[in-house]
Amino acid sequence: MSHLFGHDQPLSVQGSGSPAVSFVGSFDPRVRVVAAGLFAIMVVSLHQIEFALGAFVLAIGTVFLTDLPLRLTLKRMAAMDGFIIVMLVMLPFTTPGTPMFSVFGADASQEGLHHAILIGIRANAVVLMMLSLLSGLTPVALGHTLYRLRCPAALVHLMMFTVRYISVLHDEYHRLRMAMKLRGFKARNTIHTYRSFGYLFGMLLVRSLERAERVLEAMKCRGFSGHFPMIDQLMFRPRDGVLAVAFFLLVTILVLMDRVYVFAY
Amino acid sequence: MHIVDGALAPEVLIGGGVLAVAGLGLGLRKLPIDKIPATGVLSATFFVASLIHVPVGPSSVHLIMSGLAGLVLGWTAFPALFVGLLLQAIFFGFGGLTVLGVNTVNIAFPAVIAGFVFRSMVSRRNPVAAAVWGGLAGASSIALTTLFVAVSLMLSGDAFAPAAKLVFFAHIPIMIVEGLISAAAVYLIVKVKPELLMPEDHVAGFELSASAVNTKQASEVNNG
Amino acid sequence: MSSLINLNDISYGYRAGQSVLDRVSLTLNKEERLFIAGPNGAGKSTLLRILVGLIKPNGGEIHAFGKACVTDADFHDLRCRVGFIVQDPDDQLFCPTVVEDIAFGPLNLGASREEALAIVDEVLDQLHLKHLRERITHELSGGEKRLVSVAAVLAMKPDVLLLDEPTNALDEENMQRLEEILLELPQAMILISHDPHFRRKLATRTIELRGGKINEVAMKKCTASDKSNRESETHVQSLATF
Amino acid sequence: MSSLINLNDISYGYRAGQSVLDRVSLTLNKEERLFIAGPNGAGKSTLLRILVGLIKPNGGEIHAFGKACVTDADFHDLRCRVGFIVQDPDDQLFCPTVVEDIAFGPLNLGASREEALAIVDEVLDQLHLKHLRERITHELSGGEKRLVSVAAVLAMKPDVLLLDEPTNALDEENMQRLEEILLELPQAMILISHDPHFRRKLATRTIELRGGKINEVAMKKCTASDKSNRESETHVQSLATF
Ligand SMILES: Nc1ncnc2c1ncn2[C@@H]1O[C@H](COP(=O)(O)OP(=O)(O)OP(=O)(O)O)[C@@H](O)[C@H]1O
Ligand SMILES: Nc1ncnc2c1ncn2[C@@H]1O[C@H](COP(=O)(O)OP(=O)(O)OP(=O)(O)O)[C@@H](O)[C@H]1O
Ligand SMILES: [Mg+2]
Ligand SMILES: [Mg+2]
Repeated sequence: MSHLFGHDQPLSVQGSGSPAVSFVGSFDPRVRVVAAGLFAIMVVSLHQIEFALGAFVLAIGTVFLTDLPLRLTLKRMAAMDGFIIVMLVMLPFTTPGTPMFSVFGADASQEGLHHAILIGIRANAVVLMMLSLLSGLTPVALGHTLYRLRCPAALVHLMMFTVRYISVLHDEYHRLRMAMKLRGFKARNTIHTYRSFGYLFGMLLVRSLERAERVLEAMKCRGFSGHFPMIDQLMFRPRDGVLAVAFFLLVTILVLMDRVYVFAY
Repeated sequence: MHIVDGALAPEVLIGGGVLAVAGLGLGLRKLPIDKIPATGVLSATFFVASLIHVPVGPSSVHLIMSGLAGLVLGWTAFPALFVGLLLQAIFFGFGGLTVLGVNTVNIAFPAVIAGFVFRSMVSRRNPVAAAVWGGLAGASSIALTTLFVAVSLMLSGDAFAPAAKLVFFAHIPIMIVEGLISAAAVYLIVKVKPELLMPEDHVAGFELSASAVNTKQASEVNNG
Repeated sequence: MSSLINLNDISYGYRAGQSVLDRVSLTLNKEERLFIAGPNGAGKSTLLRILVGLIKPNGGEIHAFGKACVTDADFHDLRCRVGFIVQDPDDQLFCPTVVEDIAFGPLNLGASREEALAIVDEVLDQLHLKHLRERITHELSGGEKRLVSVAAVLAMKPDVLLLDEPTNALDEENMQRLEEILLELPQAMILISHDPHFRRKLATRTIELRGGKINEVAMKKCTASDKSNRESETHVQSLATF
Repeated sequence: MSSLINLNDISYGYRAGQSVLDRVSLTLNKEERLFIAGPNGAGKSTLLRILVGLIKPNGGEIHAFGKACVTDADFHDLRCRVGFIVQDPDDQLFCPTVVEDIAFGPLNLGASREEALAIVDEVLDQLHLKHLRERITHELSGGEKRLVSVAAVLAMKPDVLLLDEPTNALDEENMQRLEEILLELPQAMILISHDPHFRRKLATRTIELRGGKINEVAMKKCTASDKSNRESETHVQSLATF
């Protein structure tokens, strides 16, 4: 799929051969995946803007320890913010509380504004930290990682097959779409357009089911009897342990201070 | 349609997570090991659907096609759609990690429900009737999804109520478009490869009858 | 002027630093059947994709039907007049039935449903494919798919045809049908093919793309480079001895 | 006896009334490279799928390695000794990385993880593909995919190889590689190919499947049935008029 990702919008530089790994990329992916999850849970439970900002700064700091292309990462963040902006703008006006200012007769409350800003910062902190911690991790490596983290094997294998065939099917889609374009097709708001897209997707489904049948046949031809191999080279070294402990402490302290702060007032 | 990290109340996040794990468990139980390749390839197809943009009014949206996923995959739509959301969350930064459970429930449950409700009607042989029901399945699964999204927002605080309403009404054109596209897709599938929309046991029966035909034919050959 | 399409100094590379096409120029005249030969990966398909605007070249100009093509709208108009038959017919046929697939092009050009159906019947008649009208595209044989994909493009009444390896995976019989059909068509066309025999039968001119450059190949030279050449020459001689 | 595989009077149709194969018999002997030619849709791929038990024939018998194959268990054993390289390498390479994919077969045969990895290295060495070991399968080029799928099948140390159109979409260079690899292999094999050149280079025997029946084709005739065939026939006729 990294081909697709490269095709679409490359998230990180994924050269074949031996790419130079960044500082973050040099740790065991298991630690990185768990850390990203932990960070997300902790940040979501922060209540104070100050500490949420702290988490956000932490995430920005981490970005500089990776080889994420800055411009692209920013574009992604902007896309996500565009997603939630409407909700954030509405919040101050719909939350009851101390009025602060009013627009067209609608009162904006201080509490509402506070809540909106908090949500904005938390969302950005989580996504940014996740993108940096998991930078350079291929979907395949993610699968291996989840497998070693004891996710159900069926789910991991399902994910591996999905990852394997996304690029094949995306190419197929692309070729069909080009052929449509070559016959003067232009996407408009017409029934003809929607019917054509329906046919396109239906055909894609039919073709992929036939492919699935062929894949299963090929597997049987190689003696498949209900077992998938998983061969990876994940290694847990002392420095991974150090990172895990340090990260855990940092995030816990952040949350504890957040709570103490509430308590103190 | 994705909710982002940091907006929902912790109770909603946890509730969503628990429901998602339950759904995943059920879905995986219905997934024998030799169905994994087929489910994976179809899951990839639905992932590709989310990369297809169609025009709606002056703007454009990407397809979801969860109704069709429910029709084709049944309960296994749950893990299949989860995998897609997981990959999107991690590699595209869409949605987030803590809301993964909520997002999965919001998209996969409507798919499974639409699949159950409409499957028997869609697996009829008449392509036009099947297309109408398929369209309804597509539209209603999006409608349910937006409803679920609205509910998860409302549960996180009354202040979200207007936003929730806005989400619902803003998605009405998308429901219609998804319905039309699903209808056309079902029409094509019923014409080209109706097995794709057969309920499980029907497929087994289909294969059985096929082999019965084969043996019958073979014995005729022997007789003649 | 009789030139339909003009490519001027086209350069292209998929990646920075790569050079697939290097200042390629090409002219298609009226009633010509121009063949492009060349090894795998020489950039033949790329050149056709640039011609119809699916890829933007890094440099160069494209003129078609006496007009320069620059914007997307220009290329959309061009695609409505130039029929492109892609390499794999499976990629082209995506509608459930043959009649719907052939009607797709005319509908895109703004024809009404009745007009489109009339065109479908006309084209199927022209190619003697009436018996396939109601068939499901997905169940056609490879050869039938290819012929239907030609019909689908002809239904748009193009002024120029582009065919990318139309003889791939065709058996003798379907190949023969295709040759006959193409020979009867009045349109100018550009064809890509690795098959020297096919080339000899249809080409009015052949060019070779190699190392990003175009070489004009004289008709004689072209036939001399194929394998069955000696037979045919002997054949000509044997006829000559009558 | 030196015959490895024996098909006897195999008949098959996908639908009732359809007859794709009609009492087809076929023998593969030791050290043979048997080519199956024939037009599109003649049933060549179907025949191979029946041979390895993916489809049950309507009638006929299959013997392999001196044993009749009837039950699913028989065919499972047969598939462990017969390596089938399918038409589209994307269907065959379903594991995420090259090393996992090649280890898939040996692991199914009961090898331990270490043994499997040893076999992987050995096979990659044999085919000079060591540099691809850690690559992700879907990022390989078409030619590399084909070569890896050959490696994956060889890793099972099969006694017989079946190859369905292995040269499809290969360019000169990879074709050459494949030819060399196949010529060096000691195994008996059955190959399907439309490419007369490839056939001529490798075949020790060629048969043609047409209308559900098999015709033995003599070596000479085989080369005559390639693309230059039509000329040579005309040639013969023109000679005959003398
Ligand atoms: N989408 C793409 N991305 C990157 N490189 C590409 C792409 N398509 C083609 N290429 C490269 O560009 C070059 C020219 O490819 P093209 O398909 O035009 O060749 P061709 O002459 O049509 O070959 P063939 O005879 O095999 O069809 C090749 O080296 C190919 O690897
Ligand atoms: N899964 C299937 N269901 C129904 N019919 C099929 C199926 N697979 C193949 N056929 C039909 O069976 C016949 C033989 O097909 P097969 O794929 O064996 O031909 P082939 O000789 O391999 O052709 P090619 O040279 O095109 O690969 C064809 O008429 C085809 O349409
Ligand atoms: Mg090409
Ligand atoms: Mg075949």
